Amino acid sequence: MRYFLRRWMQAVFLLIGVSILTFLFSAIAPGNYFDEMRLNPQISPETVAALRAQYQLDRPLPVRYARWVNSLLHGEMGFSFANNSPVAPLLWARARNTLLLTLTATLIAWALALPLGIWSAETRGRLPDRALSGATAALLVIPELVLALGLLILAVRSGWFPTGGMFSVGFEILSPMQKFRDVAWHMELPVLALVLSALPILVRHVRAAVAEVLDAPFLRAAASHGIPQRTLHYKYALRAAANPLISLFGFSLGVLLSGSLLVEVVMSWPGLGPLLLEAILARDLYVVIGGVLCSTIFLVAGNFFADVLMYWADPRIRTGAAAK
Amino acid sequence: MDRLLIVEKIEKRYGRAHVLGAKQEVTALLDVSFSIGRGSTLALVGESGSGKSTLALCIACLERPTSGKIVFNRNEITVLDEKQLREVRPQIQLVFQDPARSLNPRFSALELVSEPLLVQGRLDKREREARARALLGQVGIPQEKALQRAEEFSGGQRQRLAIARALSLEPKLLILDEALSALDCSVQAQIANLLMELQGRLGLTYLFITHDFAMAGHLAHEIAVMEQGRVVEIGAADEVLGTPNQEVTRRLIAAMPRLTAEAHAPRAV
Amino acid sequence: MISLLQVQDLHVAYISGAGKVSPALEGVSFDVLPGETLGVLGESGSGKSTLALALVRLLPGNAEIQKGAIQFEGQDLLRARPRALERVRGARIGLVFQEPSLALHPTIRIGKQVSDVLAAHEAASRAARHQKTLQLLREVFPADASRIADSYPHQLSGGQQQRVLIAQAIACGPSLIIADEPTASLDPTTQQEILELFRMLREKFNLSLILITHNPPLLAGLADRVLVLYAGKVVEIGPTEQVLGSPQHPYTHALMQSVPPGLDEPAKDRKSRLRVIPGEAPNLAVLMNGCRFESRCTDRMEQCAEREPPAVAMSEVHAVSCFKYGE
Amino acid sequence: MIQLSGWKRWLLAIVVLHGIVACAGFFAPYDPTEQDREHPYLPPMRIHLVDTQGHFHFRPFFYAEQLRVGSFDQFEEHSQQAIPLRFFVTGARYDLLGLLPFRTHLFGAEASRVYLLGSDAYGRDQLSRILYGGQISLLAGMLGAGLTLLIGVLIGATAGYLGGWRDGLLMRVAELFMALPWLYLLFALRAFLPLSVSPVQAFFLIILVIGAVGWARPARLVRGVVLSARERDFVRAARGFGATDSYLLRRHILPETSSVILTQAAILVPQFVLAEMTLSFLGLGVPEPVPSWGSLLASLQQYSVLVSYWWMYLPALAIVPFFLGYLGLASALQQDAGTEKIVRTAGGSRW
Repeated sequence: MRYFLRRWMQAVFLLIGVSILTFLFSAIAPGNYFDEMRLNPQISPETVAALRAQYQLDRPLPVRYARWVNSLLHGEMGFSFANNSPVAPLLWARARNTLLLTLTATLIAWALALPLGIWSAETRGRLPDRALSGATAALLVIPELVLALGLLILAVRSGWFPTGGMFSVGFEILSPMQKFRDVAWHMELPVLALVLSALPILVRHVRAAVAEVLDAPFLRAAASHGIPQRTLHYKYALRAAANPLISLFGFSLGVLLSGSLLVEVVMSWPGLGPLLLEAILARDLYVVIGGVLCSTIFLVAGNFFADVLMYWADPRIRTGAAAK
Repeated sequence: MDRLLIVEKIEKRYGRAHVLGAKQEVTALLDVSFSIGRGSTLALVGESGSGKSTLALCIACLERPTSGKIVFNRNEITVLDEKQLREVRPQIQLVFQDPARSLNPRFSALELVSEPLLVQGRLDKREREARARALLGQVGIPQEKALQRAEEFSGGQRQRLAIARALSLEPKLLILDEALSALDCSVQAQIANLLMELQGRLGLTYLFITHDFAMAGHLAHEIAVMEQGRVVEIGAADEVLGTPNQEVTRRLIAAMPRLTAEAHAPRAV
Repeated sequence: MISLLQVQDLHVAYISGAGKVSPALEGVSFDVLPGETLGVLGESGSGKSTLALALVRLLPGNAEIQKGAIQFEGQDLLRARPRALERVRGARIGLVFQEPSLALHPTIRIGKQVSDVLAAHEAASRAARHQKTLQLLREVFPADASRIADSYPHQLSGGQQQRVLIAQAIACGPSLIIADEPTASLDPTTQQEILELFRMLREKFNLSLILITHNPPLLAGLADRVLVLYAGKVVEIGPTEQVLGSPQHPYTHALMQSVPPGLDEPAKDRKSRLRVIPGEAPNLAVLMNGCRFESRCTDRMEQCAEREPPAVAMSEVHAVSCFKYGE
Repeated sequence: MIQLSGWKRWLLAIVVLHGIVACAGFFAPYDPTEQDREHPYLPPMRIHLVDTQGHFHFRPFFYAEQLRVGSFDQFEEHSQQAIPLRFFVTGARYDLLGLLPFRTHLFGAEASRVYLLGSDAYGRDQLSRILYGGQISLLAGMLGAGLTLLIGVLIGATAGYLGGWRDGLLMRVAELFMALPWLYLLFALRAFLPLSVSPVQAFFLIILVIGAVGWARPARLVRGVVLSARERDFVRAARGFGATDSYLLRRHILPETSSVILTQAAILVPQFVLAEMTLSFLGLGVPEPVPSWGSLLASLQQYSVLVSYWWMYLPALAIVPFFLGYLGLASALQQDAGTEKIVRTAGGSRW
């Protein structure tokens, strides 16, 4: 239990750290929403000053941070000047969509990467391994921006996929089943882009982890006891490779969250990506901070989940031998 | 007899601070005292985890004992600061168990052996090379191999290189930390002979750390037996081997593999 | 008596990525009788570990068995199918490795790892396997078998881990155990305990044992016969007392001389120099015509550099490959 | 023939690719900002060897393009007007490698402009813009990677060598940076910096942002190597004969990190080229009219461009050979180091 307590504390400290860090950067940043406003001749300088005072942007940094934490505790996460609304509800509506995309892509990518990676490791140096290595290398040199744009052009020219967005026109009047299918249809392209961009990395990591274990002395020892190959590969090798694979899970979530940000913008999926971009262009400070924090929460949660898996899979952690 | 090294009641504890828990302490050495006469060999025998290597690091001034004092060549070295220690260290040299790890694989034999001279700023480049070549000759490394890199040598030759490097600063005390343990029997014998020859020629003092009582008996004048961070028995080699006082010593001696079959229970055929 | 294991003219070589062949074993022949202990004595580079792995066909991918035959209980293991090999490994031949800490799966309980070996070879109920596992562990841990069964490898000491490996090796009642430097990584007292365990199990289960080591004294009092490997070749084979006590091959002779004298010798002899073998072991990747030991040998003759010496029988049980004893 | 081993072959390929981009002025027929309002969105021209009469020409030629009758964006070949392609022609002035003023271009034509890869909305030559754009993107990537590695090695070596609480503190900060998905971090940093700036300012701003984002991972890797090197017996031995800290770092510890640093460089450069592309694509990078690979793609965000002008996608493909080169180099370096472990800790080619 001390293990979880420690991990939990680490996660909390991490979130506090990230929020302070982003605040610090925002403080150094020249310009904010009202500076852009000041350029607008229709708004008088007095109005701007009054607004600044109203949102207490003229107060020192610690005060602003305290106020922001306070509003966070009240479920608001600060105020969006551009949208004239608290940040949290804005974020939540978008974060759901980002999560939907990211989690679906994570599941599919892992479901494909595990068998492919093991197969590749098993046939090390032979044809299947070489073919897979070639394929992953080919995918690896196509960055997701290029991939997403390419898929979009394909969609536009072929008409097989919707060219963006999350819903068809007239979504509101569809039955629940139709709604589900409509969203699923809109998801196909962005998920495909995400899976294709994460897959080569995952396959390569899985292959490396399993291949390393296949060379381990304890597998040779087990083979010398006559334990059959199937048991060796699928029970002994996978269990021993569990550790790096689980930490890879947290890492893959980070990759997919970043990827999702870009894919959302390119394919106009109403997730955090477009919201964040708009906020940056409008210098809508608290939305940016909120968005960054939100993504950190996802990642930290994912890593916490990985820690739980690790605890369950590795007795060395359970018995505290890995404490050092 | 003139004692080159006197170790008095040294203790070494490692503390490990913990974020949530209390501070854990591990005692590696407890009340260790002994001395070595100039030009003689003391063997320090014990099983793994008995604190032998920690003791070696403390004497070589690479770790500071928590308490106690070490007198080397009539100087108390436990009170010196880092800068003064740098002056003392060249006089006490260490040879490690695994030469593959104690020699930087990127260096050539010549670079390895002349490195201490370079660090100490002794001699100029040509003199350093001449001195290094002479040292290589002393430990039996053929001159034509002087430019090979460490990883191209065999285990025994690497240990010869490590000894040559240790000798380059003309130390008074050589600490051999399991220096023979990783080697094959025939190579062990070669290095053991080399060590005896060097001692005779240069008047070196050895602290020979080992778990092998046979080699300790062969090389050492005195033997100290360690267990769990303490020296439990110390005396002339023949006395310790012939009339062991302590249970550990007897156990270790009994565990010595012997060539003569009678030493073991005869086997029913 | 009919031999349990008969190795004939075994040749093994490692092939580097660039296709360079360096032989590891050349023309190795020997046999092991039922219930007999054969000591294999060799220094690093002699091919002794290669021999252990070759006997059960577990060599790494870059090694190749070039020719020879390994007859074991009536079948040639070099020509056996993979399934047949799986039935031999672990069931008829048990292996014990040098580094026990690396030879156990780090995240599976000891009991499970032992019972997996049983499961691989015997169709028995889970409960029966569990009983048998505990019984096996009691053979090596008389005191606390059930606690050990519930432990993970990292919770055990090196000596305990080695005992577990031995339990695995004897699990299915094999007729032969091959132990490759089983005590090299252990402390001297633990070393003796493990050797004592081998001695006990050998009597109890009438096992044949191949004990591979670089340390001659380990074999005294344990091995019935000793086979000496030098640079991939058998240089001498014979009863332990003869090979260790009055070695005939110049290499064996010099090797025995270089072991520090025991405590039974007078002290003044102990402080004298050891007799050593000059020079270094040969590089096997370089082709050689004559005796492998020729360059380091004090008794070398003209023909030594030209031809390989054949094995000469000193007696019915003792053979030496050296020209000193005739052609 | 010199036999090049493993990674050196990849390095050569990368050097050649970068050489082409560095000498963009020579390989590009036109100045990247030069407009041709007569020919907006001109598709890539076809280069012919056989004319409409079936005659074979040794000199490649192309036909002048003219607006199709009744259309304002559809072009067709003007089959009467064959224009030969000329090599080593004199054209717009440029500075080779930013130093030597030159006028010679690899190819060009006299009577009309040649658009091998089509033109953009202002009739600017895509090929020239891709070549010049590469200079910005690649330079940003390399300088960013250099900055990142500098910070990373400095912090990593400090933490690893000093150990203790300083190590703890630095690594906690590194974890902070790694806890953020990298694109979010990039966005956040960019968000807090001024939006409307001159191209030169924007360029250095981007390098600064990119450099600040990625230092944590190399720092951790370097720290790990330094930490283990510090405990090596050969470092102990060197301390034993009186070596000072700076000598140990210089001669024994930092050389150990060289393979990690090289591999990281091969992984980071393409990553950061991509980072620059992403920012510019989203309009947060180097502004018009200076081309960069990212801003060249920005027009694809308009639906009409996406539908009608597929050649606007070509800049995206320009980076593929570069990525291939860097991937090959990284894998070869890792193979050289003999460990697949680095591959795993480095995490493929992206975070």
